[in-house]
Amino acid sequence: MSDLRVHKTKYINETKRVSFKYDGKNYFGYEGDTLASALLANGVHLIGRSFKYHRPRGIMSCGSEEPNAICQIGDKKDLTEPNVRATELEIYEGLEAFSQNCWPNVKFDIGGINNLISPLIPAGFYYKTFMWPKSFWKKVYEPLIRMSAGLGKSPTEPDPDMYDHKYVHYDVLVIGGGLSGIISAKIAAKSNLKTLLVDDKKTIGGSTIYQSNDSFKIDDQHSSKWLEKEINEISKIDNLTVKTRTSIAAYHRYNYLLARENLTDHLSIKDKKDKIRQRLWKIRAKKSNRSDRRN
Amino acid sequence: MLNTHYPQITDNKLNDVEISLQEPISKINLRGKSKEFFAKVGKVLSLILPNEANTSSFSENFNAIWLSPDEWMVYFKNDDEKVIFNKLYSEISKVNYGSVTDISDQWICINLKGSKIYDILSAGCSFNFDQFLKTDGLSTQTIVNHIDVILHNKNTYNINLFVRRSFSEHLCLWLNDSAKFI
Amino acid sequence: MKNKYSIFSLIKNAFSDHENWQQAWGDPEPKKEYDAVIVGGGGHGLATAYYLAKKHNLTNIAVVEKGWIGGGNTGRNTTIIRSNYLWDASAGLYDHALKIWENLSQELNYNVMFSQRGVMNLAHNLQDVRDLKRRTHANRLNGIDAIWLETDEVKKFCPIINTSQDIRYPVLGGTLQRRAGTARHDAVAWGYARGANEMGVDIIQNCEVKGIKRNGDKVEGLETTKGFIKTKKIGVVAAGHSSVIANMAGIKLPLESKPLQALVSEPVKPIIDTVVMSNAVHAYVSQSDKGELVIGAGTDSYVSYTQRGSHNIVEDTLKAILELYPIFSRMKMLRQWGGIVDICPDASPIISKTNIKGLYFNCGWGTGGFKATPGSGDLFAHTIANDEPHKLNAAFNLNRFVSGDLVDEHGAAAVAH
Amino acid sequence: MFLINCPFCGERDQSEFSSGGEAHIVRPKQPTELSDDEWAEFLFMRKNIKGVQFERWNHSHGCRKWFNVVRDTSNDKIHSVYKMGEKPPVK
Repeated sequence: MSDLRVHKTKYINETKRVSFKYDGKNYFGYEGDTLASALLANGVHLIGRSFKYHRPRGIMSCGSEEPNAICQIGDKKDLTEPNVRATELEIYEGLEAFSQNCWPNVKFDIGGINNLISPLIPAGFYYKTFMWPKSFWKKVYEPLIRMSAGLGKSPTEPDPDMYDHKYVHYDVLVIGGGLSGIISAKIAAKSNLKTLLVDDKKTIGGSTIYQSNDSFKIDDQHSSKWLEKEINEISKIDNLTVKTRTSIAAYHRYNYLLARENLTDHLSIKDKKDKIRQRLWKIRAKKSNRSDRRN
Repeated sequence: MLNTHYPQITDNKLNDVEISLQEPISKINLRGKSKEFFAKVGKVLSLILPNEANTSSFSENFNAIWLSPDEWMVYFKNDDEKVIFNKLYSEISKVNYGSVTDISDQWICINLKGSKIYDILSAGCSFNFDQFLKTDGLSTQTIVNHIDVILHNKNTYNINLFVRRSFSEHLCLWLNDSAKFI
Repeated sequence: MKNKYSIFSLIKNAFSDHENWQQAWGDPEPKKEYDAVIVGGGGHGLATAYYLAKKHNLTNIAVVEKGWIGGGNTGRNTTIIRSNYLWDASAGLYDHALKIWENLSQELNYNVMFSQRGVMNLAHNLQDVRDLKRRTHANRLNGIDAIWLETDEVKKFCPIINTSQDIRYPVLGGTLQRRAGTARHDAVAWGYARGANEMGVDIIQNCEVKGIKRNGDKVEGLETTKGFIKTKKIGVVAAGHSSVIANMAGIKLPLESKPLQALVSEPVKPIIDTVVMSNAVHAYVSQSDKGELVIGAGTDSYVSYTQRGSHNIVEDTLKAILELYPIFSRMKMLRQWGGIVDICPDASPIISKTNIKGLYFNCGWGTGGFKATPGSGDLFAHTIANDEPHKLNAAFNLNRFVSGDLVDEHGAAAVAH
Repeated sequence: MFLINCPFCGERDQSEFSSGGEAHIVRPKQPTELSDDEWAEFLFMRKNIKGVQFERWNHSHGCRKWFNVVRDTSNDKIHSVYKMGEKPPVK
C-alpha cells in the first residue's frame, strides 16, 4: 500500500478488506473506496489512454467530472459495461475492471504511435485527406478509421438486469447534498414543503464531511461535526426524502427532471441478484419563478 | 367473437399490495346536460350526479364517477343488471334527455388495497396522487403504463381501477410485476 | 485560389504547426447589393450558393446565417443518406442527390466521409412487408438499387438485431439499399462553404434576417441585423424557420415546425456496421466513425421552435431500440438534442418559386433533408438562376397544395410525420 | 414535457393530451363556393408562428374535451387556457 491513503476518515472502513481485479491483477481496497481511490492507494496511476493520440491518462478528479479514468467493468458478454468512471464506481467483492482503448495493454499501447505522428493528424485532419484514390475510402481508409473508433466495448448479449422507473412530485427538489443543499432542503421541508434532496455520492455531506481541522469551523465546531448533527436532524424530518447514489440526468421544461438512482452497482455480485439495478426517477418539482426565468 | 375473458390475477398479495378482480359488476355510461336528464338519473338511482371535476357520488347501491362535464360512469353490484339499465334507458335515452350505454363488458374493475398502491401506480403514471390519496371519493382518468384507466378512491389506500377489457390482462401482469419491486 | 487539401498539404503544414492554413471561408461584412442572397447557412443553403456560383456563374452572391454555418439541422441530424423513396418524382430528386454524394468529396476537395454502408428498412407486420416490397419494386423501376431481405438475411447483414419471432414487433424482413449510408454532416456544410467562398460567395454569419422588403410583387432586399442588403433574388433555405421568413414577406406556407430529437451514446468499438431503420417501432440506429451509436427519435405532435422536444418521445424510441437490440441496454447515452423540422402535409419538400417575383423557397424537408443536400442545392440553384424549376424539382412546387398534385411520401419518410 | 391546465380536469402531464394544431381556423360556411386557392388556404396553409400561438388541444386520456391553449412556441410557455367557444384572451 502506498501512503497516499488518508487514514482515519470514517467513510472508509479499514477493517473491511475488499478484493478486486484491475487488468487481471488482484488488488484490495477497503469498504467505502471508489475504484479510483483503491487504485491510487495501490499505487496504480496509469488508468487509460486518450481517445485519439493514446496518451497515458491517470485520475484527475474525484467524481462525475472525471475525464480520464474511464474503465470497462466486467468481461462477461452480457454484463460488461463500457466507459465507467473509476471515480464514481464503489468497489465491491469480485469487481473486475479493465483499462480501455489500448492494445496490447495500457502500459505498452501500440496506438501510442498516434502520439508520435500527432503533428500529421491535427483536429479535423480527416476532412483534408483520404480522398485519393477514391475507391480507397471505402476499402482502406474508413475501415482503418473505424478500427480506432470508440473507447470501451459494447456488451454482445442481452442485459439480464432489471430496471425500474417512477414518477414523483415534490414541492422542492434540491440537487446536491453538500452543506448548502442540506440546509436548503432542511429549511424547505420545515416550511412545510414536500422536499427531495438528491446526491450522486453514497453519503450526503459533500466535501464538508472531510473537514475536521481548525481551518474549517462552523459555530465553533469542526464543520464536519457540525454538519453531522444537521444530517442527523434532517433524517428525522417527515416530508424530506433523501436519495443518495442518485444523479440528475436531464432538466426539461416545467421543472421536469430525470434522475438515475444506482441501487446495486456497489454490491457484491451475489448481493446484486434479483434486485433492480437502477431506477429512473421522473421528478416533477413545483413550478417556481426561478424555473420560469430559466425558460 | 366478443372477448369475455377476465385477467388472471395471481400472487395478489405482495409487499402490502392486494390486487383483486371486482367482477362481475355493472357499469353504465351516462351522458346528458338537461334538467330532465339529472332529474331522471336522480329518480332511478336515488343519487345526485357529481358536477365537480374528478369527484364521485354514491347512494346505497350506486357509485357515480365524473368523467367530463356531461359524462359519468355509474357502477354497481346487481344480480339483475338489465333492470336498472332498462329503466334508465327508457326514461332517458328513449326520450332524448341524454344517452345511456351499458359498458359492463367493456370495462373491468380491479381493486387495489394497501399502503404501497400509489408506489405501484407511480411506476407508470405521471398523475400527482398527493391530493387524490387524501380524499375519499376522488376520481381521475389518466394513463398507467400507457393504458387508459379510471381510478376511484374508495377510501384510504383502497381504490377501484377501471380498465378496458382488452388491455386488462396486460395491465394486471404489469401491476403484479411492479408489486414485486416496490 | 485555395490551397488544395491532401496528405501532402497536411505534411507541409505539420512543419509550421498547422498555423499557416488558409482560412476556409472568410468573415466579410455584407456588401450593399448582391445579385442573389441565400437566407440560411445550412447544408442546403451553402450547396445552393455553391451551385449558383459553379453552374450558373452567379458569384456576386451572399449566404446570410443568423447563427453559425451548419449549426441548425445540418449539425443536428442522424446523417442518413438514401434514395429509396416511393414516387417517381421523389426517386428522381433523392437519387439525383445520391449520385452527387458519390463524388462529392473529390468535387469539393473536402472529405465529407460519405460512407456507403447500406441502409436497411425493417418490416414488423404484414402491411410493412407489403409496403416495403412495393417500394422495392418501385425503386427498381426507377433504377434505384433496392433488394428485399428475408428475416435470416436481415440477421446475416446485421447480426446484432433481435430477430426472434416472439417479440412484440418481430422482424419479418426488410429492404436494403447498398448505395445508401451516412456522411459526416459538419463536413458537408464546411466543404460547401469553402467551395462557394473560393468562387467569391460571401458567407455572412451572425446575420439574422429581420424583414423582407417588397415593392409590389417583387422583392427589393433584406433587412438584417447587419443592415439592409439590396437584392432582386432571395432564396430562403431556413428549414424550421421558413414560416418565420415567409411571414416577413407576407405569405403563408403549408408547414408546421416541430422538434425532432436524436441522441448518441458514449463511443464504443465498432458493433454495428450499417444503418438500420425501423418505422413501425420508430427506431433507427447507426454507428459513427467515432464509435457513438447514433439514434433517431421521433417528432413531437405540437408546433415548437425550442430545439429540445419531450422526454417521452426519446423514451419510446429507446424502448424500441432495446427490443430490437437488447445488447445495448447497458450503454449510456451521451447527449440528446432536438432540431426544428418543417413538415409539409404530404411529407415531401418544396423547392419552388412563389407568387412574389424573386422570392424562392426551399423548405418542407421535414425529418429527412440531410440526404438531399447536394441535389437540393443543385436544383434550387437552377430554379433561382433560371426563374424556372428544373424538371427534377418541378413536382415539388408550392402550387401542388392548390392543384392537389401531392407527392405523398409518408411511407418512405424516415419518421412518421 | 410541459404541464397543461385542462380547463375541466386541472393540471396534468402533457402526455395525457393530443395537439390539434392552430386554433380558430374557421371551416368554410359554403364549401361549394370555394376556389382551389381558398381550399388550399383552409386545408394546408398555416401561420406556424414562432412566438405566441393560439392552438387546440384535446385531453385525450382524460375528459376527452377539446379546448384552446395560448402557448409561446419559442419556449413552450403556456400563457392561458380557455374553453371552446369562449372568447380568446387578447395578446
